[in-house]
Order: sequence, then structure tokens, then C-alpha cells
Amino acid sequence: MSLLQSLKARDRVFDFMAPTASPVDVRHGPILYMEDVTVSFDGFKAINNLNLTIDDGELRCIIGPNGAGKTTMMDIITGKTRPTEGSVWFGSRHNLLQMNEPEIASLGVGRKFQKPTVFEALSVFDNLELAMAANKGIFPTLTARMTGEIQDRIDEVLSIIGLTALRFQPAGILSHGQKQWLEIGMLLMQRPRLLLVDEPVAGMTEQEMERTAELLVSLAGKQSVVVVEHDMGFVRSIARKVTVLHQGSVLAEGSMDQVSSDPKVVEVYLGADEEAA
Amino acid sequence: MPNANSASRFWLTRPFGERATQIFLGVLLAALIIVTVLHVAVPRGHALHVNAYTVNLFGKYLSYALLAVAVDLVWGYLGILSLGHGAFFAIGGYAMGMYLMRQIGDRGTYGHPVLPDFMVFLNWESLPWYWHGFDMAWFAFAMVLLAPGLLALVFGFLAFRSRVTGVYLSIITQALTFALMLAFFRNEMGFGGNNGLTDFREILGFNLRSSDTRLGLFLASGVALALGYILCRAIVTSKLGRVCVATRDAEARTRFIGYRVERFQLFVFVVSAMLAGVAGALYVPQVGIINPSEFSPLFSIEIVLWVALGGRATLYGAVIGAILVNYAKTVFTGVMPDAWLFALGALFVLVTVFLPKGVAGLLRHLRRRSSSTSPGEATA
Amino acid sequence: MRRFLFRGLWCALLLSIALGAQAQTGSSTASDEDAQALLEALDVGSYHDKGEAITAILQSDDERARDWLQALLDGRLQRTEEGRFVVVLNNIGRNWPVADALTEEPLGEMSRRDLDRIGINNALRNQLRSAIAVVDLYSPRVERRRLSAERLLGEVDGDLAGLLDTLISEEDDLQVRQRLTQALAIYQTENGELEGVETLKGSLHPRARVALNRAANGDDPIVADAARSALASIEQNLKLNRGVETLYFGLSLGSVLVLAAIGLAITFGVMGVINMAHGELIMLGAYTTWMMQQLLPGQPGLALLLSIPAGFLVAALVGIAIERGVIQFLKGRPLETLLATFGVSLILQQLVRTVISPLNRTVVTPEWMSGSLIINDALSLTLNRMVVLGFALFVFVGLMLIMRRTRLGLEVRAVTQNRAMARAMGIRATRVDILTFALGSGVAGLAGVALSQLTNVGPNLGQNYIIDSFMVVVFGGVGNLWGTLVAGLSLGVINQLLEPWAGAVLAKIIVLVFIILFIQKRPRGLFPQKGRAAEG
Amino acid sequence: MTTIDLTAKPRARRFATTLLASALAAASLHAVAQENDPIKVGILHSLSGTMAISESTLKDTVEMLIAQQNEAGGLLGRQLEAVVVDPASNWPLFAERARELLAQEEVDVVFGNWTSVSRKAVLPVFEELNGLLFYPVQYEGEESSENVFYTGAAPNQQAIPAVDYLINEVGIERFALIGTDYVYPRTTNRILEAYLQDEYGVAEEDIMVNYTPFGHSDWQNIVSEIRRFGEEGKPTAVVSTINGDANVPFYRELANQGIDAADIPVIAFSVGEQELSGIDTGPLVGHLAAWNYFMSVDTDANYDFIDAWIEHTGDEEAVTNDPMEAHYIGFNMWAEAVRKAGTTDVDAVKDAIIGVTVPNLSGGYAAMMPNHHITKPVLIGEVQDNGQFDIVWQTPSTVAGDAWSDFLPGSRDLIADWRAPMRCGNFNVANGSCGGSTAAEEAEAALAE
Repeated sequence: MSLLQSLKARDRVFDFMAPTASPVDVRHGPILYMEDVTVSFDGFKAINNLNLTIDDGELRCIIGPNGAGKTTMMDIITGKTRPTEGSVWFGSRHNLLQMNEPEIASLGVGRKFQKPTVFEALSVFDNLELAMAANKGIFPTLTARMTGEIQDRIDEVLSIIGLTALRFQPAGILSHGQKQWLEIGMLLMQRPRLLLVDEPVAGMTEQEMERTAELLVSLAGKQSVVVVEHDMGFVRSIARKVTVLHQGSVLAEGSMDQVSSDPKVVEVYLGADEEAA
Repeated sequence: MPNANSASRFWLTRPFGERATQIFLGVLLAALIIVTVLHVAVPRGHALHVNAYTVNLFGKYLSYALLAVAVDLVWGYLGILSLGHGAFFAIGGYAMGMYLMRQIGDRGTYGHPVLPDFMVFLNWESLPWYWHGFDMAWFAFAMVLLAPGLLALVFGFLAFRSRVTGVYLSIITQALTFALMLAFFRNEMGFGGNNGLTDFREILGFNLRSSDTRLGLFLASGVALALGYILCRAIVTSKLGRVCVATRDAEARTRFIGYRVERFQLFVFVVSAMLAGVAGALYVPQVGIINPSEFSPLFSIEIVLWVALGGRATLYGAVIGAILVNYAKTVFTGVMPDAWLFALGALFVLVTVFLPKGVAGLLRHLRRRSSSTSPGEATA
Repeated sequence: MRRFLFRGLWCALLLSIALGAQAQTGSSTASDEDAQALLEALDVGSYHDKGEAITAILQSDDERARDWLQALLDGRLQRTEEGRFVVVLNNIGRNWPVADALTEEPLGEMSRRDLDRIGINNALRNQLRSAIAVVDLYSPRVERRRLSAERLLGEVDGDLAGLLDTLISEEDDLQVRQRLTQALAIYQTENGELEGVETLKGSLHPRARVALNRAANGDDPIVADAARSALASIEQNLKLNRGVETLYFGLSLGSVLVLAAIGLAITFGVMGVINMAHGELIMLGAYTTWMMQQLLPGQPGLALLLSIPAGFLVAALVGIAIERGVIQFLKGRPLETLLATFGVSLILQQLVRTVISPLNRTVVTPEWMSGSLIINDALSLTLNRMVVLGFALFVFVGLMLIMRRTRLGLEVRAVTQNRAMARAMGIRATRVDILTFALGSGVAGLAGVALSQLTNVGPNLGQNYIIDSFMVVVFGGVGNLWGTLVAGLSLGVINQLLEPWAGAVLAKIIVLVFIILFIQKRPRGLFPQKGRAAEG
Repeated sequence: MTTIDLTAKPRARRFATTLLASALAAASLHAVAQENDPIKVGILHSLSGTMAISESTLKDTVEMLIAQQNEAGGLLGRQLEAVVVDPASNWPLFAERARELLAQEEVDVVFGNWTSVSRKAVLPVFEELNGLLFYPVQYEGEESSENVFYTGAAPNQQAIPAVDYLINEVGIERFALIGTDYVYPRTTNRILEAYLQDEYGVAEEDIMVNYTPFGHSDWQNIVSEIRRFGEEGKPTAVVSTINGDANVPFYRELANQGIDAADIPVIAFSVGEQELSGIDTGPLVGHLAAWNYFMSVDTDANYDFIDAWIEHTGDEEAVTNDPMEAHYIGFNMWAEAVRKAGTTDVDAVKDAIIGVTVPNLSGGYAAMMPNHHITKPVLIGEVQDNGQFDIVWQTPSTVAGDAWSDFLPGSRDLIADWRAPMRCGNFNVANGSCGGSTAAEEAEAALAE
């Protein structure tokens, strides 16, 4: 059916025989390289030759004042925005700048939005099923069946995010926090190599936050996790390595203590924010 | 009703797991049988007799219903409000019409063995290339599917690739059907211009002017509707169906979890277009004429109303809507021609404002207890 | 036709000489018997005899002659059953007021049944016109002389030619003299005289061109060459004029599109409302014009001017009704607004059909808008379209000012950019919505007023414009007035450029396909704009 | 009840079935029609939608005629009853409604349709269920159905006399054939082209043809083309087959570009009193129209008709037009035929009506020809400033409608004759068979490539 399109798409054949993304090459350690990346929206540079490397299995926190370019950075990694200059590599084999969102996603990059977006018309269960790593071509999807192992996988994640009870409820009725969780759960279903988590605890209660913290920490090691967060307390509670973005480029990098003691950082950011937190 | 996921193993058999489907198919089957019996068995002039005219009418409604199902598939589950589905319907109709024209053979008023009458008196000396092959049923019927499918493929490919969505998509679909209407009105096109194609005689060797053939067409429409319904059900209850709903509600998200949204949209759009084509093909022999007015944007908008009235994203709602509106049309144009358009207009307003979930929504509202977790039943 | 004409001119010539002589003495009045006899002669079957009778009337130097001929020309010279001739003063309805043709005294009303027209046909009509023209050459009124001179171009025959020299020398009005000279020159050229060709150099009048063509194919080589060179330069000039003309056509079509679409640009752009009833609002504007003309019979111009505010008001009020009655319930559901407003459009159409009439209504074009502005003999710009073009620009500028300079405009733009934020800043978004929708609808009404001068005023008026309007808005970029202006005008010009070789239908199709493809390339139109509507 | 022409090979089969069907239908009709219950007259005119403008008045006309007939004591001692349905300007709906009238209501006769496409849509229905249709509008010809009676003008009753008039009386030498792009203008213009070239030897370059879509509203380009076309020195005329709504902007543009009837007269075939009522006729004076009837016809029959019409509608301004006269004639012909046959049985009436002669409104008589077309006078009228036409010319005698044009290659040697024994709508005089045109040679041509 989509023959015409498949032909148009540069590097693939029919969906239903498309190879699942070739393994990510992380022999050299890092899973994500961003080199001299610059994005300018008619003149204004949202990202200004940013250099960033994330190691495989690392948990990285990224902080920075509004307009520092945190979200734009995520857009670039996930293929939503194309940088004006620079290169972005996933492992040492995949050039992300040549792929579109779905391709990048199926390569193993999961993203959680700032504002939780789940499929409100679908049940929690369906949400997870759709997110699950699988061949996401048309015919496989059309003929997909529910197998025991998928059930188990979903149940497992359900218990992780604690929505087992609500599995058959439409996601629309979940609370804000629960939506956040569901979205994280969807990330887990994707079995991503790299998770990009944008403000995961916004609108969560204290204990929800703690559980989120635990979850993210537990993920690290198996997957690489990049957390963008405003809440300094939360960051402090999970952070091993912190990157401070400012005006679209890295201002400082290191452990929370190093960073927070860095005068530049204090000047532009922390000082102000500490009081807030 | 049981959750779609735990339903039976094969995607094509899954829909039968649903009560909605079972009820719908049951009712449809019953209707077909009853009408047939009343038409054949009950003697003419008897109070219960259903005459050929009525059978013909029902046949028309059924083909409209199939069209409505096709529209509901894209609008209800994919969130694409197509104002151009009349075009696919009409193209399917023309494909069938061309076949029927060729079947006339030398029985046309000019008795020309090859050329249809309108070509003879507009001085076409030979058959244009795109008319070749339509004398063969299999070719024509293939075209009924392929022609609309191809148009949908090309149009959809362009539109979805460049992520034209929402209002914009609706408006260019409208432009599409409008352009086609103007094109088919041109006599140079070789489709009979404003007069379109008419004066059909035979289909597959059966005399189109006998009431038996008409009964056959009625039944055929019924079967086609049933099959079309099952196909759509299968699609929307499959995982793909849920991807569609996901796309409808949060397109970006769907992309980020790795689905090539535009391909899913294209797939469903093409399927829907083909269904519309089939509907058109069944419609034409029953009303006995196809002309460019079927391309008119107003008609396409009216189709959407049928769906809206019946209830989006339920499929059976679309069927209910189509039959209700068209029956009303038949009745009112008879008894109160002037007030009829007021009624239709008011219907548009009231349904969209006060009955966003349509009749189906109303029904579901009446019997609350049935848990509604099958995909898409919550309107976006 | 010519045969008739020349005979007409010839006898007219006799008359004119007579008149010329009488210029001092003043013309006489035939006795009623003679006059009656003269008219009797007109009431015969064959048009040939009627021609003769007209000649007779001309030769009888009766001062009423011109009036009789004029009445005959207008088909108002009629005969009663008792055989007396009358002039119908007003022929509307079944009973007509008449006046005696001889004494000119009014005779009250008469039934159509009792009256017999003295019929004429186009041939006689031409004969009469030329005859009156020649008579008018001697008229003291300059504009009559101008008209008749105008008419003589290419109609001059030998006898008249001889006369023209003296006329030209006596003529004191410059325009008339030029025309007469041209008329003479054309006659000379047709007879292959060089001086005629010289005078016709650079004249764009079609008759001149015809004459030159004849001369170019004539046997006298010198004249032929002169004619050819003259023609060459004329052709150049004509090409230029054609270009200008086509451009003008394009712009005027474009201005219509802009007018129809610009209201939509506002409602659609600002509120994300797809108002399918927009076309019907246009229709209401047009009907308001008709209404006004009914209220002020005899002053179409004034009525038209008054209907500008009136049309705006009517449409705006209906718009508010629609907004309050339907649209406010469909916030943020643009596609549903499409359906609902479509319903509204059906209702409005049928309303007009039942309340007023399914038939088209007559809207009169005021004097100052009919006819065309003559640039030269080859190029003249139709006035009504020029007025519409101007009006469109006027409306556009007006809207621009409202959007840029006024509080409302500011609020509107604020709401467009970010509804929530605007709310937070204390802008009453609902109020803005109402006003915006009223504004958009009102503008649609204005469009209707303008369209009433170009096309049918009927229940279907709206339908013919709604789709085009949407195309223009989407093509130009939703919610961007400049976009709408540019899109409308350019689409108009493209269409008119295509039409000559593609034909009207194909041209329209091509434009539509072009728009579809363009939207693929730039889904947000020519001048994209961020905002609620833009999210679609 | 009839003998089938044995030479009719290809159509014989279908023919038998038709007759069979008709026999059945007739029988069933008799079954239900008692002597005293009313005769049902079906009216199939759009009362809503775009065609309502033109068609609704025709519905009123038929109702008026029925009322008059009933006052005069009805037919065969039975009253007449109108059965009105609304096809809503929708062609498939026309077919559906026709079927309703014939199968459901079992009417004895139907008066209806305006557009050619609607007639084409109902044609098969009438032939299948053997009904009677009286079609009152001028049309492109090229058709003769056993069940349809064409009381409007065929091209040879309108177009051809019109150009004769232009050439002989006005001295026109160049023709611009301007029309809306549908079958009537297409056919008419093709006939005229052939006619002008064959009969009057008008040259290619002196004929300009142009087609525009329905409701075309921007005439600038075309009108200026016409203006240039007319500036070449030869007297020029426009032959307009422009349909309905497109006329107003067309005439407006003519007026504004300063083309008046004396320079380039426009002769229209689709512009009647009713259309003019929507136009400011001031600038149109002198432009022409060719019809078989004008409201301004100066006969008492006409004045009575107008008075009756004004009374029926209660509107002093109400106008009459050509299709109304066609219904007037058609209705009277049918009534006459029913009297002659002594029954409303379709087949009996079909046989009886041929040769029936009734007075028309222009002081002459109309006769039903064997090809189901009627004889009509052709009138040329000039627009007056009061929205009426002033008749400037008229054919010396009435003209018989020609189902098949002599100027189209496809139909040159076709004739229609529905009397026994021929009973054929497209009899080919060349090969003497009832099977349409010179199929053989054209077939070769088509199959050749």
C-alpha cells in the first residue's frame, strides 16, 4: 500500500520487512554526542555551539534558567528541531540529524514531555501497549496480537508505576501526577537506551516525588537518563552529574556540589533559585 | 463488552467479540431478510407488500450508509475531517458508470457498437484511452477500488507528509472535490459533462430495469455494508486502530513513541477512500445516473453531518445517521419541500451544538452501565 | 444592413441640406392631416415600406420629426384602435399612460390590448439612428453633435463626405472636429487616398484599423505601404493596451476575491471559526442594497451609498446572532463550527427564498457607475469594477487601521496571539470574540453591497463565493490581512492571465490545484502567523 | 396489442420486454382505477434547490391548468388530481421521484423536468414503467422516447430560424457562439456551426465558440474578446446559450464595456421574461431572444392566459414565458388525446395523441408529430426597457420539431416515428433498420485504432 512512500523514504524498504533498528554502538562509552550544535530562530540563538556527551547508563541532570535552551536541546535530540550547525550522534553509528522522530524513537530514545501527554481516549493498558517496543510498521501493527509475554511486560510496568488498579480506565480520568507516571511508564515500555525526562515531578506530591526519584535512580545503569528539572531539591536528591545550561551553551558541569559552588553558576542562576527552592 | 485486547487471537475475528458488532450485523441481516420476503412473498397491493420503488430506496440508503462508515473511519478514529469524500464516492460511481455504459453496446440511440451516445453526438471519433478496458467487469470493478484509492494515496501522501492537519486539511479536501467537479463538468473530459452517464441497461448480464435485479443490488449493498463494517471494526479494534486514536488525540506523542504517523493516516485514508468508491459503485446502478453534482462540496459536507448525527467514532452511528437523514429527506422533500432545507439546517446546528456524540452517544447515555472502554468511544 | 444604412444616410443628407438652409428661417409644422398621413405610412407590414415612410418623414421638414423618429426608435409610437397615433409615456404594467403624437397632449391611460405598436427591427433601428445622427450634426447641443460624430466613424458615404469638409470648418468644438476629421479620413482611406492614411496614423479606433487594412490590400503600392507601416505601429500600441487591460481585469477579479475573503480572514484568523455562513452574510449585504433601492425608488446612487452602512449593520447583527446562538457553544472545536455554520447557511438561504423570493432581484447600477472610463479608442476601463476595486482597497485600509490603531484591534491581536495570557491581562475575550465576529460579518455585508453591482442578487449568491474565499484566506495565510490582500489580487491576476488560453473552466481548476500543491509546500500559507487558528 | 417491426433486429429483444412491461403496468393500472376516482396528474418540478427559480412556476402552471380543467367538468367525467413531488434540483432524486410517481402513486401522466440531465435521469424510469412525460423546455434534440412528449423547442425550432433571421434581416456576417459548458449549448452550437458553414458558407474565422462553467460570473475577458471579434468591420452577433444565473453578469459586462444591441446584438435561447425580471433591462434594449412564445404576443388567447395566471398567482407583476406555454399546449394535447381514446390508459393515449392539434397562445395551432415533437412558430423578440420582448420577426408558418438534427453526422439519417408499424425512435433511413445511426462504418473507424 504505502509502496510509493516507502520508495520515497531514503533508507528503507516496505514497513513490514523493515529491519528493527540496528544495535546502538556504545563501545566507545558515550551514547550521545552533541558537538558544536547551534540553533537559531531567525537570528536569536536558542542553542549556541553546545557540546554535550552522555555516557551509556549515566543519569544526568540538566538545569538552567528559563530560556537556557533545555527544551530546545531535547527537541534536537528527538528530531523535532533541526540544528543550524553541529552534529548529533547516537552511539558512534547513528547520526540523529538524518532521522525523523519515529526513527529516532524506535532507535531507543524515549522522551517525556514537560506537560504530560498521554492518550486520554485510550485505557491505561492501551497506552502502555502502544508504547511498547515492537515493529511499528503498519501491517505488524494491524495484525498485532496480545501474547502472554506482552501481558506480563505490561503488568510489570503497571505495578512499577502503580496504576495496576486503573489499568482499564481511560487515561483521561487520571490525576496530573498519575499521568506523569503513566508517561514514564510508556517510556519504560519503549525499552529505550536513552530517556529524556522533562520536568518529571511538576505537580507531584512529596511522596510521589520520592517514588519518582527512586524510579529514575533505579533506571540508571540499565538505561541512560537525562533529567531536566527546575526543582533543586529533587535534582539534589538524584543527581550524580549535573550540567548547567545558560543562553544555549554549557556553563558548568560536574557534581551538584561543584556546580553549586561555581561562582558563575551562582551568579546567573543558583543564587536566585536557591531562595525560591 | 470485553476489552479489545483480551479478545480472540486473529485481528480479523476480533470484532466479532464485540456486542455492538453482533447487534449491528444481526439487525442488518434481519432487515435484509424481512424486506426481501415482504417484496417477493407478499402479493402486490397487499398492505405489507414492499414494492420495487421502496426496495430501490433502501438499496440507496445502504450504499449511503457504507459511505458514511468510510467517513467515520477517518473522521471518528483519525480525526481527519474530510470534506472531499464525495469525490471518492463519485469516482467509484463513475468507474461503475463507465462499465454500465460499455454494457449498453449497440443498444444506444445511435446504435454505435463502441462509443457511448454522448460521444457520438459530440463527434468523438474514437474511444478515449481511459475508457478502454471498462467493457470487462473485472477491470471495472478493480477500478472501483483502485481509482479512488490511487487518488487518496497521492493526495494523502502529499498532505500527510507535509503535516497538513485540521482545518487546512478539511479545506484542501474541499478544494480537491470542487476542482474535480469543475473538471468533470467539462465535456472535453469525456465523462458526459453535466449529463453524466445514464440510460444503463445491464449489469453482469442482468437487466437493470427488472425489479429482481434491483432486489439483487439491494442485497449486494447490504452485504457490502456488512463487510465494510466488519473491515472497519477489525481495523479500529486492532492495535492499529488504537494508534489512530492516539494520533487523533496526541499526534506528536505518537511520533515520539516511534510510529510513523503519516503512514498510518495514509493507510486508513486510502482504505476509507476505497470503501467510499465501493459505495459509489453500488449507488450508481440503483439510481441510474452519475453526474458531476456528486462531487459538489455541499454533498461531502452533508455526509459528515450524517456521521455527526449518528455519532462519531462508533461506525454503527454513521449507519444510523445516514439512514435517518436520507429517509427524512425522502419524506420531507415530499410533504414540505420549502421547510425541508430549514429542517436540514436546523439539524446541522442542533446536532453539533447539543448532541456532539450523536444518536449513538444518546443511546450509550441511556444505558450507562455498559463500560465504554473500546477505543475511540470518548470523542476528542 | 449597410444597404439600409446608406439609403438612410442619403435621404438624411437631403434633409440636412434643407435644415442647413433653414438654420435661419426656422422649421415649419405640417398640418395635422399631412402629419397623420406621414405616420399612417409607417403602419405597414413590410420593413422596406417603413424605411420609405421614415425617409418621407425626414423630408417633410416637420419640427416634430425627430421626436417621432425617437419614439419610433424606442418602440413607444403606437396606434389606437380608432387609428390615432400616440406616444407611450410609460410602458410598465398592463395599462399605459399615453400622449397624442401630433398634439402631444396627454390622453390618460390605455390598456395594452387597445394599442398596436409600430414595430421596427434592428436594420430600421440603425437607419433611424444614423438619420437622427445626421440631423443631430446640426443640433445646437454639443453632446448631441459629439454622439452623432462618434456614430459617423466608418459610416460616411460619398455624399456625406462632401458635406463633412464644410461641417468641420464650421465646427467649434474640438472633440467633434477631431471625430469628424477621423470619420472623413476613414472614408478617404477606404477609397485609397493617401492623406486619409496619414491622418489615421496612430489612431486606435477599430474602424480606422479596418480602413487601413483595406488600404493595405489596395492596389496603389504607395498607399498600401503607408497603410502597412501605420498598421504596424498601431499593432504595437494595441499589444500594450491589451496587457494593461488584462492586468486590470485580473485586479478587479482579485478585488472581488479580497472583498469576499477579508471578512473570513478576520473571523477565521482571530477566532479559528470556520464560518460556512460567510457567503450568506455576503448575500444579505447584497439584498440590503436591493432593499434600499426599493425604499428609495429613482435614486439608485443614493440608495447604494446608504446601503454601505446598512449592509454592514445588517450583516454584523446577523453575525452577532450567529456568534451568540451557535458559535459560543463550540469554543475550540473549529471543525464543529464548520458544520454548525453550514447549517446556518442553509437556513439563511431558504429564509431568503421563502421570505423574499427564489427569483433573482434587480439591482440597478447608478449612472456614475455604469459605462467605462475611456483611456483611448482601444482601452477603456469599466467604471463599476473600478469603483469595486477602489472600495476593496478602502475596506482593506479601514480594517488595517482598526487592527493597528484601535483598542479593539490591540485586544484582538492580543487574543489571537495568546488567549489565556490576554484573559489574564483582563481582556474580556468573549466580548472581543463578539466584536470580532460582528466586524468580520459586517465586512462580508460590505462585500455583498459591492457584489450586487457585478452579479446576481439571488439566494445562491453566497454559495458561489464561499469556497473561493476560503482558498484565498488559506493561500494568504490565516489571520493575516496582508496575506489575504496579496493572495486575492494575485489569484485574480493569475486567473485572468490563464483564461485566454486555458478557458474559464480550466483556468479555475489550475488555480485550485495550484493552491492545493502550495498548501503542501507551505501548510501555513503565504504569510504564516502563529496563533490559535494556526494550530488548526 | 402492437406488431413489432421485423427489421428491428438489435432492439427487438428489449422491445418485447418493454411491451410486456407496459402491458403489465397497464393491466395493474386498470386494476386500481375505478371509473369515478380522480385522474392523477403527476408534477415533477424542483421546488427547492437551484432549479426552483425556474421550475416552481411551471408547477403552478400545471396546477392552474388542472384547476381550469376541473371547472370545465374534468375529463371523461372524472376530476383531475395533481400529485406534486419535489426532486429538489437533484438528478438522482428526479429518478427516484419519477419512480415514486409511477410505481407508488400510479399517476396517469407526468408533467415535469427542466434540465436535460434531469430528463436523461428519468428517461429509463419512464420507459421501464411505461409512463407518460410531457417535457416543456427547449432542448438539444437528439432524442425521441416512446414515453416522452417534447413540447419545448428542438434546435430547428429555435436556433436555426434565429440565425436565418440574423443573416437575412440584420445582415450579420460573423458569429460568436457563447454558451455554458453543458450538452444543450454544445449540441446547439455544433449544429449552428455546421449550418452556418454549409448553408451560408460562413468562414471558419468568422465563427467564435466559447464555453464557460455554470454560474460563471467574471465575463471581462470573454466580453472584451467578443468586442475585438466584432471590431473587424463585419457586422457581428453573439448567439448566447448561456444558462440561468450566468446571464446577469454577462449582460452587465456587455453594457459596461459599451457594447449595445446596434453594434453587436446578442440573441439568447435561454433568456425569457422570467430571467429578465432579475436584470436591469435598461442597458439591454434591442438585444434579442428566440422563443416560440413571448408574453407580449398580441392575441386574446394570450391575454386571457396572462390574466388567469395573474389571478392564479395573485401577483400583478407575474410574468409568463415559453415553457409555460409549452405546458399549456402539452396539457391540452393530453386532455384531447384522453378524450379521443376515451381512457387514460398510457398506450391508448400514446397512440391517440399523435396528430392531435390544439391552439397555441400565439394565434396558431400546435400539432403532435409522430416523432413526439410538436409544431411551433418561431418568434424573435427584442428586449424592451420594461422587461418584455417586442416581437420583430416570426416564421411565416409553424415549424415541426426535428428529433434528429440534419446537421450532425451521427444523426443525419435518423428519423423517429412512433406510429404503427414503425414504432421506432431512431429509425435509420440509410440501412432501413431501427437501430440508430450508420453504426457500421463508424464502428470500423472506432475499432480501427
